Parts: sequence; C-alpha cells; structure tokens
Amino acid sequence: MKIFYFAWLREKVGLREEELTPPENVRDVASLLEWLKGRSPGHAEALKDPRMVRVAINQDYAAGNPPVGPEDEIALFPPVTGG
Amino acid sequence: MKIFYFAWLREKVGLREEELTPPENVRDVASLLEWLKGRSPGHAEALKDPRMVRVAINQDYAAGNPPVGPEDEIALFPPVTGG
Amino acid sequence: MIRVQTEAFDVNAELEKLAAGNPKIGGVASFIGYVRDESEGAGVAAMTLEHYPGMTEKKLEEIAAEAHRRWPLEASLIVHRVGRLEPGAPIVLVATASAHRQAAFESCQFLIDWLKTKAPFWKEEETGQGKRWVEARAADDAAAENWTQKDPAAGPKKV
Amino acid sequence: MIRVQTEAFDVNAELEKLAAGNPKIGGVASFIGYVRDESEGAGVAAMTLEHYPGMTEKKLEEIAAEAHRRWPLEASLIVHRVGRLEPGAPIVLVATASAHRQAAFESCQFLIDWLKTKAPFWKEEETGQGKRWVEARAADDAAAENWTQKDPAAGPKKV
Repeated sequence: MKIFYFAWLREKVGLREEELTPPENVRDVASLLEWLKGRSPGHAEALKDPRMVRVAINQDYAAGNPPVGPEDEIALFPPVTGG
Repeated sequence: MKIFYFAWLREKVGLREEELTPPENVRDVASLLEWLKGRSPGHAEALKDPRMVRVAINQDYAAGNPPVGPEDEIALFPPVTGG
Repeated sequence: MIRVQTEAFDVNAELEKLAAGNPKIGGVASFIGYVRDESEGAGVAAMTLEHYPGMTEKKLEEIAAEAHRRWPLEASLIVHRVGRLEPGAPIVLVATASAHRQAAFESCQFLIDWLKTKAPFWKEEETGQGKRWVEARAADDAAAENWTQKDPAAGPKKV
Repeated sequence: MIRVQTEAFDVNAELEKLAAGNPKIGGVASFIGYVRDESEGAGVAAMTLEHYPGMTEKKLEEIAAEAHRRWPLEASLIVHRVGRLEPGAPIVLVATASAHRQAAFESCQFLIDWLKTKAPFWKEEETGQGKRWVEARAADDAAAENWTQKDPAAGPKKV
C-alpha cells in the first residue's frame, strides 16, 4: 500500500510517501489511520485530530469509512487551500 | 440648438447633426420632437414612434419632458445595443 | 479606466496594467464580449458599432464610478471597440480588481449589464438579408434592472 | 482544458486559444487570483503552493466537466500555478466561453468556488513570524456548498 502525505501532514510525518504492508486487521480508513498513528511520534502528531485530515483513495476523496486494500494509493492531507 | 442623430434615426433623418433655432413655443422635449417631425419626411419617419426614441440633453438621458433651451446639445437615438 | 477605440485590445497587457503594483488585489474578474456569427437565426457576416463621442465616455465613467461606490474595488477597466468587426472579433473588455473574488465577480457583471443598457453604442449587423440595426433585448433590460433592485437604498438610478 | 504549472500564464494567449475559431462564442468570463501581501493581518513575503500530481489534475477535470454539464459552454480553461510565488503574482486563471454572458459568468464563478474547496492544492505563507500553512476558510466552503444547493436534482456531489 502506497501512502502519500501533503502540506503540514507531510512535514509532521517527515515523509512525502511510504510503501507499507499493514497487518491484516487494517481493512478500512479508520483502522489504517489508527495503525499509522503508532508508527512514529510524527505520525501520531500529524493524525491526532482526524477532523483536520482529508483522505483520498486512488485519487478520489474518501467519505465515511470505506475499505482499503494492499493495491490502493492512499493520500492524507489537510483541507485544501488553492485558488 | 445642436441636434445629433444616431443609428437608424440618423439614417432616416439623413443627417448626423444639425444646428437649429426652434421657434419660441418649443420649450421642452415634447414640443421639440413635434416641431422636428415637420422638418422633412425623413424626420417624420424617424420620430413617428416616440417609444423608440431616446433623448439626451447635454449628454445625459432625459426622462419625462424636461425643458430645452437654445444652448443645449440634444441627441436622439434608439435604445442602445452595445456590449 | 474607460476607453473607446477601433483597435483590438491585448487582454494580458490591460489586466497587467490594472493589477500592477497593487498587492492588495486578490482577484481580477473580466468579461470579453465577441461578435457572434448568428443573430436571431440569421447569419452575421460583420457588424458595425456606432457611438456618441463624449456622452459614451461620460456614461462609461458614471457606470464605473457606480461600481466603485457599490463594491470595494481597487481598480476597474472598460474598453469598448467601435467600427466594423467580424465574427470572432472582441467587442468589449470589462474587468474589476478587488481584494476578494465575490466583489470582483459581482462588479464585473454589473459593469457589462449596465453598459449594455446605458452606454450609447449601437450595432448594425450585415446579414444575408442586408443590413439591420440590432434591437434592444428585454433580457438585457431585466439584467440591468436587477442591479437597481439590489441597491434600493440608492433610489432610482438615472445613469 | 486544465493545466498545473510553475510558469506564469499569458492571459491574452490563453483566452485567444479558448475562443479561437468558434464564432458561436459571445462571451468569455475569466478570473485571475493573485498572491496578496497580507493574510489574516500578517504581512506575506511569499507563498509556496503544493499539489498532489495526478489527483489535482483529475479533480480539475471533474470540476470542469461538472461546469460543462450545468451550463451550455463552448470551452473552459483552468490554469493553476504551483511553487513559490511573491505578492502580486498570478496564481490561477479560470475562464469559460459561452454564447451568452450569464452562463459564462456563473460557470466561471462555479469553477473557482469549487476549485478552492475540492482541488488538492495547499498554500504555505512566509510571514514575519515565519512560515505557516494557510487554513481553509469557512466562507470558501459556503461558496462551494451554495452551488450544490443550486443543483439539487443532481444530488450530493462527491467531486
């Protein structure tokens, strides 16, 4: 599973992207975020307020708590501020 | 008094402008238009439907029937269609 | 800034002049009107725009001033062409610059709506059936009137 | 047409390309967003725009497609810059071309309103107090939501 981080999430995590193989019990967005929090203090800091984290799966916004799989491209970022 | 004609009023009257000295009883827009109608068949044709004629006095739109004087610049034209 | 001219305009240059050196400007909204190749179901080969030198510029200034009165604008621009133009040719450019985009959009639309009903320009079209003067459209009157409704405090407008 | 780039854009060239050879186009509405020199009361020396290559382009295409679904457009354009930009620099150009001006204005405002809340771009400002990531504005969310309200037949949007 490929994970991308953008903006201040990228800075807090300290990575632009990582290729991960989560354990079997990580099957949806919520369990993925929970598992990611345990990877480092940076991850924990970046993901501590889920209201500030937007999730995209395969370059589409994820609403609710959809399933995620090993082939998915996941992106985590704050609310967008372009234009 | 200077009178300008624009668009199809100009074509019907056959003049871009004329310098006129109306008789004393021509004191407002209504009496001016009535008097102008008698100047030629072209004037009569151009001014026959007053709803299609817009009047400007000294480069401002005239609403209602304001007075006109010998020093005024009068313009007669159809509703505008720019932009 | 307002201008009536026969030449085409360079939108990039015009908008750069409008925004140049004013870092308060967050957005510039603009509208360009073009000659279309048909009108009321007839093909249009060209059109000729006539204006009333003096009064046209005066009315454009008044319309721009009214926009600045209604919205917090940093700058505005109206450039209108006259003379003979063929389909695809730009006729008019209006643009407004403001700190915020909503003010820019609204005032830009206001400028073109009022220009169409209040600035002395007249279009004559060349169609397959000969020349004809374009008639004023009720929809344009309604669009202009809509802005008067939106500013009731200012009372009836005579611009 | 949509594009993400570091370079500045030539508005004249972009709009000419948009309208060229289509005499059905009666009007082109456009909006240019600029870097301002202040934000939330602090002076801004520069800002850096980050995006999500792939998803950003995809979302811009979807937003443009939605505009074409809602309005009778002949063409549309979104050009958004990324990288470091100083006050006064243009950030984004959106433009729509239609036979009629109302469709052009509305769809142009729709494009920028949706872009601001749905396209993955992030701004980091350099102020006197250091760098900071710009926070999303409730007013932008409200502006984008307003267009969802105006299209109830289409149901909730997920673009």
